[in-house]
Amino acid sequence: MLHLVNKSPFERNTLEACLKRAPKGSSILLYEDAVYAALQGTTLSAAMTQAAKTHDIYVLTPDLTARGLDGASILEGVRPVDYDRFVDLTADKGTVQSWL
Amino acid sequence: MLHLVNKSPFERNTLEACLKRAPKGSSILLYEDAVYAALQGTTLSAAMTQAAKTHDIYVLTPDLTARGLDGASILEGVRPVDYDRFVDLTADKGTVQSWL
Amino acid sequence: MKYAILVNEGPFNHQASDSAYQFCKHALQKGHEVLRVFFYYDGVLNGTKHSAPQADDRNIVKRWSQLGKDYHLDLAVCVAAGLRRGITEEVVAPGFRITGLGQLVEAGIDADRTIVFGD
Amino acid sequence: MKYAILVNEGPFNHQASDSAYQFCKHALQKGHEVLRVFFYYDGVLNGTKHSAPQADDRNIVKRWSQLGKDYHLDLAVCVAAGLRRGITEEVVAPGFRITGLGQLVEAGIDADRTIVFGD
Amino acid sequence: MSAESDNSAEPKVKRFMYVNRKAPHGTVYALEVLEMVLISAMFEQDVHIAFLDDGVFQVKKGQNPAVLEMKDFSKTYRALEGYGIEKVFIEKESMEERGLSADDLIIPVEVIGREELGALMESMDVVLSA
Amino acid sequence: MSAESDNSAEPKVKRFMYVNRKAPHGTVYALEVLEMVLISAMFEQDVHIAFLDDGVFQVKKGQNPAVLEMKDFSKTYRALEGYGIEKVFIEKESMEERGLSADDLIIPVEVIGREELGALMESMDVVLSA
Repeated sequence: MLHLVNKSPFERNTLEACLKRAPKGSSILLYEDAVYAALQGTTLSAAMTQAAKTHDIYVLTPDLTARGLDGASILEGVRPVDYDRFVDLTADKGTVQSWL
Repeated sequence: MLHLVNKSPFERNTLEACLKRAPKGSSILLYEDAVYAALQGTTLSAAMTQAAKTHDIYVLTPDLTARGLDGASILEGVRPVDYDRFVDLTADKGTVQSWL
Repeated sequence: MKYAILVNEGPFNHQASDSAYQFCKHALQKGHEVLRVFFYYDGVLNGTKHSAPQADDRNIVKRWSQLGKDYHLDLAVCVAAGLRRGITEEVVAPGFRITGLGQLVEAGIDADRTIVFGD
Repeated sequence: MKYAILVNEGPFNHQASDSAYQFCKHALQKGHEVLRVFFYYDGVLNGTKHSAPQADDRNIVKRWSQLGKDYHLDLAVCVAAGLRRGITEEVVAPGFRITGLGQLVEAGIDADRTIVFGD
Repeated sequence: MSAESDNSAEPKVKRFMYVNRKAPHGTVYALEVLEMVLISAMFEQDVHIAFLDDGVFQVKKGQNPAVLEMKDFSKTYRALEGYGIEKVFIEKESMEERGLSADDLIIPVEVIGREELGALMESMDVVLSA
Repeated sequence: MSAESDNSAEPKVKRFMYVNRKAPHGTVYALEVLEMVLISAMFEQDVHIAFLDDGVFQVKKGQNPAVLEMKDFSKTYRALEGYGIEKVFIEKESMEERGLSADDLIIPVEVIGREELGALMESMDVVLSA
């Protein structure tokens, strides 16, 4: 299963809601404002580093670029993907659930 | 000053954002989905009871009624008001700030 | 008191427009003045004449038009935000007018209180 | 893969419509099929022909129409959600059609993947 | 898993889940999800409804949005059974966090633990959320 | 406090604050607040702009929404000074929580503490937020 999260974890509870239910080993793609969750040096970085050990966490590169963030500012263990890989993930991982 | 908060504190950070900045003694009105912040017996009740000691906290009755909540389910120290009192509060408390 | 009201969200999807309406209605009934209701962001969507909700639901657009008529309210829809979202002269509902964003600032200057209803 | 796409939010106010568009474009370019793009909730607002954003901005409505034309996409606007929000036959943009909510369920049955873009 | 390569003459029956995470009335999502659920009943699919996070407030007893001139759709949840929709779940932890118990609910629903809900979600073919 | 009973011939000058709490690009609010700010400059009011919470990301350097075919309005913040808008504040705690420093910002802004920002908000006549 592929979980999609699109809101900033500083503003909304959707990423937390997803992490509470998504079984270990499932995949989570952060896109739109959720890409801020993948940043180094924030109050959430430690929790996200942990989450990346139990889940496959991806982050959408064009949404990072749009916001002035680059690969170097991203937490280790979070995998940058472009839109083509986003499409591949939806094909490869089974049912897609959006956490809205 | 009167602060307005309209989102559920379980979903968004607006009430927390307001409480972090609103000086002690200022007034906060909870309306729309923010009325859930005034409920007894939730994981936020203790924090809200504390907040009601440093700020004047009001909750909009029609928004409670719409959601199946009544005065008996509301935290002590939070003051129920109707729309007429909402209007009065905006007149009495000075500038109005909406936390969106 | 003289009020300026800013509505940030469209009808139905968010309660913001309902709350703004209830606030205006009660303020007017208490004898206060509402200098202008300004519709910005998705708020411009309150100004479409094509909204036709189910019979057992409130008609948010008509209700604004009626309140505007009853109290001679200025229901101002932002032209730039409206253009983005397809709220133009062709679709604007009775009692609403399309105007510039400066009118929001003006209302904020003239009013005793400016209140924002949003998401 | 056969995709069904659900768009929950209108143009500009939320990125949801942009993301859905980018996803569809890339999926189609990779040779996948998009069985239907269904516009529900405020998503119906993507279907207005009156949207006219500034020249230096993307035109989200026209872009959907063009993608629909290029790939023979079914751009389906929910009739009930559209009525609430003023998206009716009078204003619907080229390439979009107004239809019932059942068409979303049908698309979900026929597609390999259903993906929701929202707020 | 989904019936990707199902080319048989059997009508497809997929596992649909409607996920409700938002409070009612502050936004229209609860109402419009319900309209979607009712229509989905006509398609003879394996329909599941889940209430979690603030979505549990959607099935709170005693709602009266008429005081705000808003539509009272909460009674419609009672009609779900009549439409043959019986797989209705509410998350235990979400209720507890919000001080709700089964007695507070407008309809009887199956109370399910967080982990179990996560596993149920994983078993779906189509997940629709708002 | 507000100029409630100001009947003099002097033009009214009010203290306006535009509050930015939301990240850019995920929603349009940042862009449309900026359009509002630029227009307000024509009215010779005492304009303040505050960036706090996720709003601090609005003035992050190096934004390039063109990769998503979206409008790049971040450069417009640099024009504020030319419009005579000089009271631009960013909250220190919000930056720290998000791992940002003054070097990351597209324009020089006054870094202000949380408590001080709360007091500044209290001193306004009109607060516009989105």
